[in-house]
Order: sequence, then C-alpha cells, then structure tokens
Amino acid sequence: MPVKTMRDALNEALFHEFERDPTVFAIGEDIAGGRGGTGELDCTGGVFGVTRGLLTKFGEDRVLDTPISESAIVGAASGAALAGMRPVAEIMFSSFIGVCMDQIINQMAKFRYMFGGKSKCPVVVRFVCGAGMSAAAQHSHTNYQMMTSVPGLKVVVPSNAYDAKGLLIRAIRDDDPVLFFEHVMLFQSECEVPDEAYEIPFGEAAMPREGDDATVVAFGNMVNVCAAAIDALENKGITCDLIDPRTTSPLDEETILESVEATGRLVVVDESPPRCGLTADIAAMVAQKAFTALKAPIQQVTAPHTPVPFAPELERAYLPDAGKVQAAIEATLA
Amino acid sequence: MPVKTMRDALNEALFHEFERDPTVFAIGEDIAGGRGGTGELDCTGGVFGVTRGLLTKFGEDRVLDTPISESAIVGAASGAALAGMRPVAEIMFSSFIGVCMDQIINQMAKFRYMFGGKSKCPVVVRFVCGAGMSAAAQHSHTNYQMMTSVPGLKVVVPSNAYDAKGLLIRAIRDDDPVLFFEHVMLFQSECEVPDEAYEIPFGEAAMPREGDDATVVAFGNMVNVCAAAIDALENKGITCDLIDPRTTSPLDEETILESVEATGRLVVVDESPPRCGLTADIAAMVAQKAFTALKAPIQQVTAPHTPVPFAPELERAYLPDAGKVQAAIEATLA
Amino acid sequence: MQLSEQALLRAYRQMKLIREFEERIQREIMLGQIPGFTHVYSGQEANAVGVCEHLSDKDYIISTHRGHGHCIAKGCDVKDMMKELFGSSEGLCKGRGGSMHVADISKGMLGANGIVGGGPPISVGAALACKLRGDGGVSVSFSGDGSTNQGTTFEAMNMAVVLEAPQVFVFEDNGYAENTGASFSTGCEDIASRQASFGFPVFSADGTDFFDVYDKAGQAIEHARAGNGPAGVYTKVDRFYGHFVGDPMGYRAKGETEYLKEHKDCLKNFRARTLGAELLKAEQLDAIDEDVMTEIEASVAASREAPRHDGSLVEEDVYVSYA
Amino acid sequence: MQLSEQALLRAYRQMKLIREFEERIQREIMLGQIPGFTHVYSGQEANAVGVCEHLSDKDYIISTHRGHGHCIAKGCDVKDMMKELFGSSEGLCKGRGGSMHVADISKGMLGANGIVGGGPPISVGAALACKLRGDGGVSVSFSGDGSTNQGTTFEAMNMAVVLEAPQVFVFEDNGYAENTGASFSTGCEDIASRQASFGFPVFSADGTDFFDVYDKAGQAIEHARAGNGPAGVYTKVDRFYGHFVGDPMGYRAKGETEYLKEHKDCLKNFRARTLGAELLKAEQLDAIDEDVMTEIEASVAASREAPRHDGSLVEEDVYVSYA
Ligand SMILES: Cc1ncc(C[n+]2csc(CCOP(=O)(O)OP(=O)(O)O)c2C)c(N)n1
Ligand SMILES: Cc1ncc(C[n+]2csc(CCOP(=O)(O)OP(=O)(O)O)c2C)c(N)n1
Ligand SMILES: [Mg+2]
Ligand SMILES: [Mg+2]
Repeated sequence: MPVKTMRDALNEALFHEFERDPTVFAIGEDIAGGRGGTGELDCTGGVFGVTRGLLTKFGEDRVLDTPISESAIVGAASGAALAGMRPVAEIMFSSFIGVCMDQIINQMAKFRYMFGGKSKCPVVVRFVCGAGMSAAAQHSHTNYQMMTSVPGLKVVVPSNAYDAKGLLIRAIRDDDPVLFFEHVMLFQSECEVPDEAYEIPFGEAAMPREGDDATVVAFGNMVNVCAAAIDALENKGITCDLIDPRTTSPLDEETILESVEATGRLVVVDESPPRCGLTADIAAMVAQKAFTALKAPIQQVTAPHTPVPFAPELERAYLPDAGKVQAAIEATLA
Repeated sequence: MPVKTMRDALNEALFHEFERDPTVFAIGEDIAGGRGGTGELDCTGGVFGVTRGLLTKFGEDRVLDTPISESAIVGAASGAALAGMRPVAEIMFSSFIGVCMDQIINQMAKFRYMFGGKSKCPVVVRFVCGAGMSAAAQHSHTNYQMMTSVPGLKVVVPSNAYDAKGLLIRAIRDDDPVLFFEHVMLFQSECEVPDEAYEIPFGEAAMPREGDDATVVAFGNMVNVCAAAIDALENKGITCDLIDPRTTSPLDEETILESVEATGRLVVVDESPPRCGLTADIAAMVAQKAFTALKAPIQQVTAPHTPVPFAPELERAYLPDAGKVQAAIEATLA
Repeated sequence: MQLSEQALLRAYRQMKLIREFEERIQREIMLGQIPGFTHVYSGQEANAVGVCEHLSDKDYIISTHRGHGHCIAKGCDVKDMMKELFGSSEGLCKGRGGSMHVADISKGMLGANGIVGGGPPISVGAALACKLRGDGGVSVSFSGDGSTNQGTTFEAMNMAVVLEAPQVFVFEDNGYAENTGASFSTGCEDIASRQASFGFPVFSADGTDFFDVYDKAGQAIEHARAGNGPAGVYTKVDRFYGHFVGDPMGYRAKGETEYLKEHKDCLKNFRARTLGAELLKAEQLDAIDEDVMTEIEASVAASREAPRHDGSLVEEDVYVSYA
Repeated sequence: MQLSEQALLRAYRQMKLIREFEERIQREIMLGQIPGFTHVYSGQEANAVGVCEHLSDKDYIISTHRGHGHCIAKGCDVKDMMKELFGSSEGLCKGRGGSMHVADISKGMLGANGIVGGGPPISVGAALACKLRGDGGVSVSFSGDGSTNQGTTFEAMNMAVVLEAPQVFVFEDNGYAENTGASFSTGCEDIASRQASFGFPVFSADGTDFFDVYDKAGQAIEHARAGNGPAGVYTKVDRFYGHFVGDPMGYRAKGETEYLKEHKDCLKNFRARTLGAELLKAEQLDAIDEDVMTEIEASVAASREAPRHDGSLVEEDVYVSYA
C-alpha cells in the first residue's frame, strides 16, 4: 500500500468527496489562495496545504476563499448545510475558535434539537490544533476537549494519516455537525493509506497496542507519544493496551471499560490543560462504571494549568512526553 | 442581620466597590438603561436589576451602557484593566459567551503569561447563567465548566446571597480576570447579608451540610437542590457532607479530599451536560488523589448530553433534581 | 409595483394574522399559558409581510428573537406555532424550541434566533446554497437596529459582497434595542448609509407603510435574485410594546406606545390606503379580520388541548444519529 | 506640521531600527536561531513611526501578529525584544510570548496580538481608561487590511464612537492578508470610506511617505486627544516580503517585491526628501545607519548569549496569585 503523509491523506479525502457529491463545497481563508493577488491562483491550499488543488479541479463556485471573518465562515457553512449542502469549512487554527464560538456551540450544534428534529446540518469544520511549533499561546491550543462538552457536535481527533482520511470521509458524509481537529505535528507523519475512499466509523476506538498491565487512553498526537512510551516499557516486562478513541464525541466507552476490566489500571493522556478536560472525562467515566475493576488510582497526564508558552524549552516542559507517560504507567503499577 | 435577595446583595457589593475605588467602573448592555430613549435614565440596571442605581449615583463616566457588541465590551474591559482600571463588565446571559469567547479565553486570560508576568488584568465579567426559566437552548447554559478549563481565568459560582456579595467584592479586588456566574434561579433567593463590605476568599469551599455517609459536591443552584435532597435523607438515617466550592478555579481540592477520606463515597452534581464538565473534573481528581479512600463508584449527576429544551416538562427532566441526587447518594451507599 | 386584489387581500390577511397572534399571546402569557421569554412584533407587520410576499418556498429567511411575524409571513403554520409557544409536543418544533427558536426548514424558514446577530452569517450560507445550485433562490436575514452593531452582522455583509451571494439584509429599525435607543447605540449618521458603505445598495422604506416596504424589498430582492450580489432594506418602524412581554418600559415616554398605536399602525394605514384608493372594500377587510380572529381562537383552543411532554423524550433529536 | 532637525533624525533612526531589526531576524530565522512563526514589517516602517512619534508613555497602542515595528516605534527595548524572539528567559516577556506577543505595558505597548481583530476592542478599553482618568491620553490600534473585515474591528469602531473614546484606528493596507489580496477580501469601494461611515473622520495617507503619515496621524490623534471621540488613519503601503518568514509567495507576481524595494521604500523616500530639501545632511543619516547596525548587531550577540529556559518555570506568571 502506498505510504502517504496525513496532509496528502486529508487532501485525497477531500478530492474523493468533492467528486462523489456535488453538494460538497469548501469555505475558508486562503483555502485556495491568490484571490485578488498578482500571482497564481490556488497556490496555497490552506496553511498546511490540505485543500491544495481543489479550486483548480472543482472551480471557484465550490472552493470559496473568504475575508478574515470566522463567524461568517462558520455561519455560512451551517446555513448552507441547513439549506441542503455539505460544506467543509476551515478555521486555520483551532485557537481562533473563540472568534466564531457562538456559531459553533449555539447555532450549528443546537439547530436540530431546537427545531424539534426537523432539520439537519451536515457541516464539517476543520481546524489545525496542538502545540509543538513554538507558535505560542494564541496558536497552539487543542480546544477539542471544550467542544466535546457541547451536545449536538461530533468531535474527531485523528492520530495518523490512515485514520485521518477515513474519518474525514466519514465526517463529510455524516448528517450532523462534525468538528475535525488536525494536529499540527502530524501533517508530515506518514503511514500506509489506500488510494480509494473508505470510511472509519465514529465512536469506534482503535487499539494500536495491546497489553496486560494497564490501559492507556490518549488523543491525537499523544497517541504516538504514548505508543513510544509503551514500547520503551516492554523491555521492563510491562505491556499496555493503548486506546485511541479517534472520536471524542461520540466516545467508545465500551472499549475503554473492557480494557480496564482486564487491566485494572488506567492512565489517560492529553496535551490540554488539566481542568475539565478529556482525561478527567474518561477517568470519571471509569471511576463510575468500572470502579470495582480498578486496582490503583487513575493517573491523568496533561499539560499544566497554563497557556502554551513560546520558548521551545518551556513548550517541551508544557507538553506531556514519553517520560511523563512512562512515569504515570509505572506509578499506576507501583 | 438583614435578609436580602441575591440581587440586592450583588447590587450592594457594586455600590461598596464603586465608592471605595474610583478605578472601578461598569460596562455592558442596558446596565443603566434608557440611553437614547424617551423616558427615564437608569431604569433598568441590567436584565435582573443588579446594577440598578449605579448610574444615578456614580455618573455616566463610570456606568457605560453600550451597543450590542459583546466582543467590544469584553475587550474594552480587559484593555481598560491592562491600563490600570478595575472594570466590571456584564454579559447578560452566559449563553452569549460564544460571541465574545476569544476576548475571554485568548486575550484576557493569557495577557499576563504571554507578557512574562509584567502585566495585570483585574477585570470582572458577570454573567447570568443556568436553566429553569424555559428560556430554551440559547439562554440557559452554565458555561462555567468550560471556563474552568481555561488557565488564566478565575471562575466564581455563588449559591446564595451572602456568598454572592462577599465573592463579588473579592472578585473586584482581585488582580486577575474573574468570571462571575449568577444563576438565574437565585436572584430572588434570600438569606442574611450584612450591610457592610466583606470578602469571601477564592479557593475556599463552604460546607452547608456535614455528615458521615457520603460527600456531595455541587455548584451554584445545585447546592440548594442537594441540600434539600440531603435533608430529606436524614430521616432514613443518612447524613452527608455537602461541599460548595464557590470558586471552580481555583478549586478547594483539600476540603473535598478530606471529606472523601472520611466518607469514602462521592457524588458530584452539576446542571451542565455530562461531558468534560465539573463533575468529571472533581471525580477524576478524587479517583487520582483519594483512590484508596473510595468505597464505591463515584456518582455523577448531570444534565443529559442535550441542549436545554424549552417546554417546562422537558426542562424539568433536563435538570438534576432532589430525587436524582437522592438516588445517586443511595446508589453510592448500596 | 402594482398588486392584484388577491395579492392585496393576502398581504392584509398575513399582517392581520401576525397582529392578532401577537395580541393574543400577550394575554395567554399573562394567563400563564406560555412559558419563557417572548418578544412580540406588533406594529412591525408591514416589514415581514412586505418582504416575504416576494418569496417562495425555495427562498430562505432567518429571523431574530422577535420572530413570530417573520415565521407567519414565510408561511409557518399558525396553529403549530401556537402549540410550540405553549410548549406542546405537537408544536412546530415539538416544544423544544419555543418562541425564540420557531423554525420550519420545509418553508425555508431557518428559525428565529436567540442570539443578536446570529442570523446574518447563516443566511449568507443559505444564499450560497442557492447560488451553488443555481436555482434562483435568495436568502433574507431580518435584524433589528441593535443587531446592526454586532460584529457578526458586519462580517456577513462584507462576505456576502465578496462571495456575490444572493442575500438580502433587512434592518428593521424600531428605535430600541431592549431599553437602549438606536440613536445612542449606533454611532453613525444613519444606519442605511453605514451598511451601504459595505458595497451593496440599501433601499430605505417607511416600515409602517406596507406599500413602501413591498416596493423597496422588491427592488432589493430583484437585485439579489438577478445575480448582482447582496442588497439591503432599511426600514424605520415602531415597536408597539416593550422589549419582551412584561417589560415595564421606563425608558419610553408615557403615552408613547398609545400614540404609536393610534398614528403608526401599518394595518390602519393599509386599510385607509386601500379603501381610499378604492382598491378594496371594507367588507373584504372586515371578513378577513373575522376570519383571522377565528383562526387565532382555534389555534389557542387547540394549543390548550394539545399534549404536553412528560419529560421522557428530553434526549431525542440532538443528532440524526449519534455514532 | 514642521519637524525639528532632532525630530527628523529621531524619526529616521526609529524607522531604520525597525528595518534592520526585521532584516536581521530573517537571517537569524534561517539560521534556526528564532523559533515559531514570525511576520516582518519591512516596508511599512513609516506607518508605525509616523503615528508613534505623536505619542508618549501615557498613550497606548496595540498591534497585530506583525508587531515588531509598532513595538519599536512605541519605545520597547530592542535588545529585550530580540532576546524575546530568541526565546530567552531574559526576553522582554521572559520568552513566554515570542514574536506574536511582544508587549511592554510600562511603555503603553499593549502587545502584538496573534488574533486578527483582537486588538481594536482592547485598545478602546485603554482609551476609556484615559478618558475616565482625564489624563489626556489616547489609545491607538494598528490593524491590517485583512483585519478590517473582522467583526471585532467593526464593533470596536462603533463602540468607540458611542462612548466617545479617545481612540485612533490605524489601518495599514499592505494589499494582502496572508495570500489573499485586499481587493478581493474587502467588498467595499474603499476601506477608508467604509470605516468613516461608522461616524468618525478617517485621514488617508501614503504609507510609504513618513511625512504624509506623520501629518495625517497627527490630525487624527489631535482629534481624539481633544475629546472629539475616535478618528481613523488609513494608509496604502506595501509589504516587502511574504506573510511570514518562509512564505513562498506564489500569489505575488514575480519581481513584485524587488520592484517595491526599489521604488516604494519609505527609508529611501525619507532620505531623498530630507536631503533634497536640505533639512538633513547625508552624513547625519549615514551616522544613524551605522549606529543602528551596531545596535542590532549587539542585540543579536546578546541574544545568542542570553540564558535559555530549562522548563522549570513553565507554570509561573499565569496569575498574580492563584487563590
Ligand atoms: C449576543 C446577544 N446579546 C444580547 C442579547 C440580549 N438581547 C436580546 S434582544 C436584544 C435587543 C435587540 O435589539 P434589536 O436588534 O433592535 O431588535 P428588537 O428587539 O428591537 O427587535 C438584546 C440586547 C442577545 N440575545 N444576544
Ligand atoms: C482570527 C484569526 N484569523 C486568522 C488568522 C491567521 N492570520 C494571521 S495574519 C492573517 C492576515 C492578516 O492580514 P492583515 O490584517 O492585512 O495584516 P498583514 O498580515 O497584512 O499585516 C491571517 C489570516 C489569525 N491569526 N486570527
Ligand atoms: Mg430594535
Ligand atoms: Mg495586509
């Protein structure tokens, strides 16, 4: 199977769905690039090149570059979705989500409920998220944990190129609003990715590692950090289940609970700050539903309760790394 | 001691601080009312009358009615705070927070960190929050759980008139950004409130009930719901600690942990939806830090994973009530 | 624009229906039959109807917290709306939405909206859908004077121009946003020219005069439908009552609303105009009045009887499917 | 406005300092010395300096992602700024903020800002602080052409008028927002009149001409300082380089930036004007050039040596006190 970067895998997903369904269109800032410029059109394809080539292939009507007006972008996407289209909106960095938050949490998320189940709003909003590039406090957040708390939204956090493609195709075909978080450190990450279109279902976790001693649950790029941590522990004779929920809403509780029933120990890892996040969400769910299986305190590994710092050394201290994950696994086994 | 409503207690707190400190000013929509109208000025005092009389007493320079522009309101408040003032901004309903979210989570929350600790931003933003008035999906949310996740903010959720006054005074004197959530069902609630100014410290929980069998932690109006539930259980011989953290950030972990060490059982109650909220936050904290003390699964009592419905019967089904809290307490004792 | 007798009768009926709906629900609210916050549209009927009479089901509108008038004008079923306000499970939105969230997508009515400024961006999206499909549809957002200061409204205006969306922005300036006068909250000389400076024509009308609104809205909608990008309609109008039902209205001069009801009533105005020009006969209008009263009465009676929720379905309708 | 020789020399020095700062950091970025995303201001120096030469420490400014020029013009220490960009714990913001968040409140510099449109509302707040204190201060927000379409910018403009804030909105139209031309993204005829329609005077200037900017900014600031409410400055200018350092610039014609550097350089322009009119002598300007090069060189040398973080202080400086 061909090896592809997550960038290319996402780009392919978009091409598949644009071809398949004429109601799919894209809207965002610089998703083509070059409008109103003196050079080439379609030279950008979004800051990380995920939408590159769409304008050239599918034309200006379906690939809409916009002014810097995130509320209008998201609102237009959800309005078009209510009116029968399947828009894919792009908000460059999820850290900008605050600028268009009402349109996400109060509008698209709630239409169907407020309207008595008589509407659907099949919109996808794509975001770049995460730290690791010294992009500092206003460009490095995860935000998906906040969005997981909002009823009416589905939230996708892929950890690799293969999943990213299948999840994005699934997201575009979904009849509900989907927020899709692409981790900034993963665009160049590679794995085998089929050329054809395929769907990965929502609410079904992947389990990239299987083991006996503890259950580790992680999100996005932290899945890769945890895989490295777990692999390094193998020569100490410690093996772990590693669960990648892939979608945080809906959440595959079953896979997590089954694993904890078997291992009795849980470590939850996310690069968001510690309060009211996904690590707490999963830990609390397990402390309620699999309490009797637990043999040790549940360990949460998160960023500290701080904004994301600029200096690389601070950012490294901010992010959970393999060392911290190992320490948490060992703590739960102690 | 005189008995006052929470509305009046909050109003008094504002009068105290306006008198005490000339850098305190208020900004928001209709916080006075009547600007540009044909009738009286200062006839409104905010939708629930909390700011009534300030304009008449302290003048137009310190009581600024604004256009409907929440981002500009919050931004102006934090800009004025950076520039040495102590603004108290009002956003009518916390459900509107999405409209000004960037100014809250990316700007005021992060200035101090991004600026290397060389600035301070002593701003208070007041919100009406909560369900119970059939105000439906876009006017009934809590939002404080989301804000608790944001480093750089302090979050206050009073449950009664006495605390509300002391916490608001404390908030205005605080040197960091404080979000202050006033539950819509509490404005008319009454208790004894001293006439003079007093501060209630942040990060110190109250314990309105003390008991042996379980620890109940609740927020805002749910404290009152839980108190009723606990009182009703007394004749079954069940007694509980009831903990009202009062501020969710900072959080008084110690009081919660001490109580759980003693009771071995925990029920956490909030009227927000279940995912990534405060009940999970507290449950996970306890499952990590007081695991060995726990004798039973931790029970979370929350709203369902839905927007807030309009019809009163649906809204009642949405909100946790004394019955659900009792059931959870009994479940943890079973 | 010349209107047929039939069209005139229809327009009058629509306005009257809105008026009596709003008058009646105020009573029902006082009687405790309708829960929640409710904002009535009395006095502004000529705006909703003057605009929507140019639209068909393939066109979209989106409204505000003050949405009943726009809903009725766009063809939402009055009985189902009434049931919705009463919180019945048979309501237009199954009692989940209430006054601030009445919607009927099948009629192109994308909802009342509880967030000031929430509607315009969404409307632009519906307009883009029409453009992409090339079906000749347009989308209309209604906003108040207060909402013209919200950032989302401005963004939507600029974006509609840039993307050449078949979008019409209607601004109903009723002089107040809650308890604050428009003269205070809008810093510009006049709202119509501020909005026009975004790059689209704005047609101003007397919002108490159906004919003027109908005429100007027609021009704006024609402009958008013909593929010339967005257009605007600005109307000056008056709100007969308070911001919400129960508003003590200290910010308004005593007698102001009585004066308005006497002198600025679009229904009286319409009657006088059509009778004076001998376009319609008094009996025709009287018959409509009677008919409307019966319809409203029936819808209230039905709503009182209509089934209520028992709470069991609180978790339904959040997602099409949650997996 | 007549400028003294000293004032002219100072203005030139400030512009040159910005230019060389930006030229030099591009090299340091290529060398891997400066992490993160960095946006340089080369070509726009006359704007920051033409405005800030009217301001003192009691006045405020707020900037954008492209903030170095405004910071230097407002008096931020260049060596501390350089250390900040290098990520040193001795940086102006202790290495916590980096290029997009340089700030120095003690100089009235409320920060670069990573959010397009983030600044104007905050600036209005600082202006209100000045007004409340009655200290004669003003606040100035800098924005790009792209940011003029953001809702927050519009809200801030209207609110500044309504609250009569001593606020100046500076819009630097460098023709591009990232990879999109301003002619595409702004639907209006021209940005200056759109902004003026909000109800304040907007003074337009050639942003490559220090004297023009200085003159128009002076009028705007005077207007605001005198208590007449906000004013605006709109400048047409050119960005010499890409959006960020490393931008391949496919959206710009080949040779465009070379042309701009040749023909639209505010520094060359300033030199020609002041020498032509015999206001200054070449040696004076040459001496400044040399002095600036030395200062920049010294700041880079110091930044290379400056201490780095070890990660231990990651949790410091979130709150004044967290309790
Ligand atoms: C974002 C937001 N801010 C504030 C409110 C509260 N609110 C509801 S209606 C309203 C006034 C709206 O005024 P206008 O746009 O003139 O409409 P009108 O009520 O006159 O029809 C306000 C402030 C809200 N619902 N949403
Ligand atoms: C809210 C938000 N949206 C998008 C971005 C990404 N972004 C950073 S700078 C920029 C372009 C800004 O253009 P302009 O205002 O003209 O300033 P210039 O870069 O030309 O100085 C964009 C889109 C952002 N930082 N914040
Ligand atoms: Mg109004
Ligand atoms: Mg620009």
